[in-house]
Amino acid sequence: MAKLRYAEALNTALREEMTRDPSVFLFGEDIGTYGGVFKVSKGLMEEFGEIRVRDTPISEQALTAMAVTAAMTGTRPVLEIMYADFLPLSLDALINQASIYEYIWKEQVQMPFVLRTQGGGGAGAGAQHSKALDALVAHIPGLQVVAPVTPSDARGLLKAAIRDPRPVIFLEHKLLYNTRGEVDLEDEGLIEIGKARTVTEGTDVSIFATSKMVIEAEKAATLLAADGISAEVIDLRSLRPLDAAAIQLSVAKTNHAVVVNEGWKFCGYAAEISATIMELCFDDLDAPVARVTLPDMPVPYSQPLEDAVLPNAEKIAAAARATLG
Amino acid sequence: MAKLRYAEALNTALREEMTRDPSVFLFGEDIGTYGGVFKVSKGLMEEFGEIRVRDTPISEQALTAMAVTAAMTGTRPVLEIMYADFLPLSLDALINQASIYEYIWKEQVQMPFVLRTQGGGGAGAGAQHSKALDALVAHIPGLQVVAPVTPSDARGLLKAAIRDPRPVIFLEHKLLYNTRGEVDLEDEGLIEIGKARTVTEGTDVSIFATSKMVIEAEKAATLLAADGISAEVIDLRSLRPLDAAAIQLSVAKTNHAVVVNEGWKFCGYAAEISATIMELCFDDLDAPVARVTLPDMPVPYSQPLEDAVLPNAEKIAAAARATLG
Amino acid sequence: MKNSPSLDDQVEMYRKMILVRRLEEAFGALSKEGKTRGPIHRCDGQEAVGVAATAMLGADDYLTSTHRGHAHYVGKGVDLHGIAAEILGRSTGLCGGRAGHMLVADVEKGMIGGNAIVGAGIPAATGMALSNQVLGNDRVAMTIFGDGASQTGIWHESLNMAALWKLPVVYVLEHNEYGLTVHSSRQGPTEDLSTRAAAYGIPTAIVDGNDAIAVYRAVAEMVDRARRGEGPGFVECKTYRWEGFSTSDMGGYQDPETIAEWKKRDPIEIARAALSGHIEDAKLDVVRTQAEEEVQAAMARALADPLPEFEECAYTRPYSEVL
Amino acid sequence: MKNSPSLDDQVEMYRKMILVRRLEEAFGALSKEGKTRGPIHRCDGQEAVGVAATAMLGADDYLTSTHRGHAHYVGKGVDLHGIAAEILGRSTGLCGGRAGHMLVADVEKGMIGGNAIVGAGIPAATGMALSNQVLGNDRVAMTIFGDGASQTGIWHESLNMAALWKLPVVYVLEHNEYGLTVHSSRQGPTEDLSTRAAAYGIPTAIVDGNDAIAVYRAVAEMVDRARRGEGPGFVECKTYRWEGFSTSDMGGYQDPETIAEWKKRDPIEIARAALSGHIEDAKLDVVRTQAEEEVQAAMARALADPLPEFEECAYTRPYSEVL
Ligand SMILES: Cc1ncc(C[n+]2csc(CCOP(=O)(O)OP(=O)(O)O)c2C)c(N)n1
Ligand SMILES: Cc1ncc(C[n+]2csc(CCOP(=O)(O)OP(=O)(O)O)c2C)c(N)n1
Ligand SMILES: [Mg+2]
Ligand SMILES: [Mg+2]
Repeated sequence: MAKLRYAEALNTALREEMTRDPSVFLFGEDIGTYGGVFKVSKGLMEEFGEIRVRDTPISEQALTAMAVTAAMTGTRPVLEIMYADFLPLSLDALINQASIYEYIWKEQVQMPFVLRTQGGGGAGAGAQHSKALDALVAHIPGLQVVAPVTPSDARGLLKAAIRDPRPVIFLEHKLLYNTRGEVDLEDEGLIEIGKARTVTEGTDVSIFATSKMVIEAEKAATLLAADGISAEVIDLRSLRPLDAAAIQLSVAKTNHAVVVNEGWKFCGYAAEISATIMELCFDDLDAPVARVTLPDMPVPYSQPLEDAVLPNAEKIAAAARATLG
Repeated sequence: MAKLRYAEALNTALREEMTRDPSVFLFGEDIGTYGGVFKVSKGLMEEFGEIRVRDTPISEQALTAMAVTAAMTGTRPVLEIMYADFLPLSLDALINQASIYEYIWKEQVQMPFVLRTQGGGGAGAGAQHSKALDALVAHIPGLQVVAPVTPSDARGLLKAAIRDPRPVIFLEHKLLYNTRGEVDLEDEGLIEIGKARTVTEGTDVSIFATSKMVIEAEKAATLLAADGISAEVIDLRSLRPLDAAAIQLSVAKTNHAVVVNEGWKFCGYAAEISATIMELCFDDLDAPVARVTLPDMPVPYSQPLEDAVLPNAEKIAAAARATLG
Repeated sequence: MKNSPSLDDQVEMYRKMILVRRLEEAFGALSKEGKTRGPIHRCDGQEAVGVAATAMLGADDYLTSTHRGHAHYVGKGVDLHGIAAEILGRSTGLCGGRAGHMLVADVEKGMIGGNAIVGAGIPAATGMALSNQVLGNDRVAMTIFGDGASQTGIWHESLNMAALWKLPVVYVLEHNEYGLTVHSSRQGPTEDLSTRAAAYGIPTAIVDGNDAIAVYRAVAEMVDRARRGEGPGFVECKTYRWEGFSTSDMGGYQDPETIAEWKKRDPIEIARAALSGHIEDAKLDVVRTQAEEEVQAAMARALADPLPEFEECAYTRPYSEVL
Repeated sequence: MKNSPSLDDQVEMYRKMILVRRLEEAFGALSKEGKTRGPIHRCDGQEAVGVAATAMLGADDYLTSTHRGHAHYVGKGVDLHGIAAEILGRSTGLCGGRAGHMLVADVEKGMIGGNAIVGAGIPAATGMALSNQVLGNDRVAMTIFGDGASQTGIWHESLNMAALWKLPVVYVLEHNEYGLTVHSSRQGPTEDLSTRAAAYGIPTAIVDGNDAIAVYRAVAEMVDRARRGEGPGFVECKTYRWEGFSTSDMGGYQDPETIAEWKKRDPIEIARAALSGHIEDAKLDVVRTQAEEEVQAAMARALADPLPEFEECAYTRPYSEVL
């Protein structure tokens, strides 16, 4: 099995799908000649040409709208939006266009496009380049939202997303690109959208995490283990649709739940998971579901400030302990 | 006391504040000559001139960004965005600009602007003109979000919003403009942002509702009363900041909660309220908090379809009954 | 003259303009009786733009439209009863009543679709043209939009990319002097809007939007260029909105004299005048009568059609929950 | 010549350009040593634009900037140590380390502010100009932005409104041929971008962006017009980015020969050449040395300053919860 960087795993997935299906094309800012600012599309313009791998002007609003209708008319566009912080510019196309057409037009169209972006803090990139705006896109009916953490999931979910007949918002994290993991390149490796992944099994408390927070949750589980607390870490992986069965099974076992997401708390993604757990597992819960998120404020630039606001293993462990009373 | 239409109450508030403070100005599409498509700014251009009441081109994205910086430099802009469905176009200005400056710039600036808009269904306006996108704006730190239901609250909250040193998103509802209610014009009538309003007291179940859904909740309370169920209806009124104390008090009494919001369910505003209730009132709750929302789909146009998807008194009453077991 | 419509084309445009006019009038009347739902945006007096701009397109070509799309729908060959039934929210409507009049789509006819977000049809057509370029086919995408829509930022992002990448897309501006209630002179600093397209090096033309032949010629040239891979074109059609913005418009801001002046330049009459001398009046009368009957029949049938039941169109994945 | 800078102005611009250049070099070196955080966007070779375009503004006038704002900050009179400390995330930084180098603001100096959302400074300045018009004061707002930013829709929405309402705002385009790694010829179909502003009837000028005097003259004329209530102006300054996009740029897409060509046209040398003959070399050397010392001192002080403690800047209402 090959050991790939997360960025390489994504690059592999793009190459595999572009080779398989000539209707797949990539566009976005700096993705061509330069290969993407995180080098995810490295080498693909050379390989597939300038029509199928296209550098674009800085026009996120139109680009997203164009992905929607290109997808409606025979192609499978993969659009890169450089930072999740720019998703607000994509939102009219997602909410007022992509979200509605299949239903409103009585299933006359489908929109097999993928919007890749990356969010999150920890790189000193400041308030306009460090946000996880998962809730904005997860709120939109008709979209699927995934956020892989391992290189293997990154490849498998990206391939599945490109083949899916419906829109997929594909959330990466700037601090994951250089992480490494095993990827079985012999295997097609598709991963079904809608299924969570159990990272660590445990019996005392369930920690449901997304994106890079899964890594923090794993570290938290180690911290908790030292206290004799057995934490089950679940990578939600598919933010929408949600794997409700996996959530229920886990909480039935542990009776305690912590939700971790790097977005803001109020009306954030963690709120949905918290409410859903309460609805599905009310009788199983021995304590309120805890949320660990970015506090409701901008991400500051300076290292000690940014460190103080980002959710991390210590905060997750503390929340788990508090939940256990 | 005068009996005013909701639209007239808003009009009065605008006139009062513009008279009091010359730095208040209005801009937006069709608000000048025509007086607004819902006639909220009727007569104000004649009264205050074209500099302070300005018809604009169809440019929501720039208009919102301009409101932010105009507010930073000595004026108090009140921007009308015709439909809440267009809020995605305003979102970069709200998330990446308005949300961050006061904090990031170390309190060097404040942004006293108001963005008025109206959302919601029931008028046969179709999938792009019927949404309540409360969650999108309520998610943003640094913004306050209010949604008055009565004419008196409409006037009082709009005046408070205009005087507030920080941004306020002011959510109206297309089916409220023609509703009437008592407004005490002798009184300044300011209403503090952050306080809920108890509509009906009750002891069996708490119904927390927003905007036009408060009216549906009141009707639901009547339906429930016929079954001998005593429902307490609370108008959240201030969606952010939230009146947590009012929520706690009510649930401590009733031990059952239903949240009603006209937006989508998944990652919607109701999810936040549901999660918050569970966190604050875990030991008081005898059943999971129920959510009554728009289903996760576009609002269809045809009457029977639209009727089927919108939350209403019957659905609220059914949820309350289910909660009571 | 190059790119001129044939006599047959002209008769067909004349016929379709009558279809649209009678449809608008029928809905205007129904609306006054309180028998319609939601706002309806009529295009009386502007029919030449939508009908003539689309007359040279094939069903394989794509068209995107606006909230005021009836002439565009009919021009693109969409079934009249399907349109009427959709506007009436009937289950027999083109979209089963889910869409309503602002959002009609008929994929088989390349009409995808109406759009009630001002400006949104512009990147939509541009994206379809991008798709055509990637697939290497010779389809053309067209979008018809208003003067109001020309103030949106997405207009510019779209035109820039279309020009940069030489996309096969034709932009047709239906300049009717109003964006809702605001006159175009209060929405932008210049009278002509196509100068903005010219700033991207896009070829432009300004034509009398009430003259179907003029619209046809100018647009046909741009469509040909686009189909040959020479990139986008832009046609600004000057016209005027006779009726209010929509059936819910309370009026009071349009000058009655200006309306009267424009009514003297009825596009249907102009089209008819161009035909007389070439085709007998009696024949044209038959065309007109048949068109009028077609509208009556479509409306009568649509009005008798059933409303949809929610169960037929509840919807699940990817919508995670329905009711 | 009308609107020419005085000799004093020229010396001051020369001095400020040296401040900026030395600051960029200092941060470039620190970054190589791994002592900076996040990407830093240097403007070596482009200093004339930011410094000269702002030289005729008062502290009451507003300026908005970009992610590449160091020359704009210094031009607008912001304290050098405050800038350096902010870039280093120190509590003594202009924003206490909360903002970082892309978002510096100093309200007293009218610098509000840097902006890392491409294009966002443009409506920002336009909104300030709107505020000036409503208040009836004679302040001018200016925004400096890049060729890449000129592709955003918000550029157009803003310019349209500025022209329509004759807002007192001046648009200064710092055209350095690149938007991140993509050459401007692959971002838009035309070489000049000011033609787009002209399409709104906005007066435009194209100048050598490496010649501070040329920039000053063109911009000063637009500032005067704006202040007189005659509406917006647009100046396109042609320059070039010597360094990569930011300190995290991996390079490989800029042609070394082109860079070398442009380095022969160093704006600092051009400014100095214009002064020689009017002012003794020895005096100019003193100006330079003092500027260099100022940068060294500011950097040394900033590096010794403490990082902020979170408690100093935790924040409550209207942020509903902190930690
Ligand atoms: C983004 C957006 N802003 C505002 C509106 C409200 N609105 C609907 S149509 C319209 C005017 C459009 O003018 P124009 O493009 O000239 O089209 P016309 O109505 O003249 O056909 C406005 C402002 C909207 N639907 N979408
Ligand atoms: C809306 C948005 N899209 C993309 C980016 C990423 N980005 C940052 S700077 C930049 C290039 C900007 O080019 P230009 O305006 O010419 O400024 P320059 O870097 O040349 O000074 C890009 C694409 C961003 N910050 N914001
Ligand atoms: Mg119009
Ligand atoms: Mg540039």
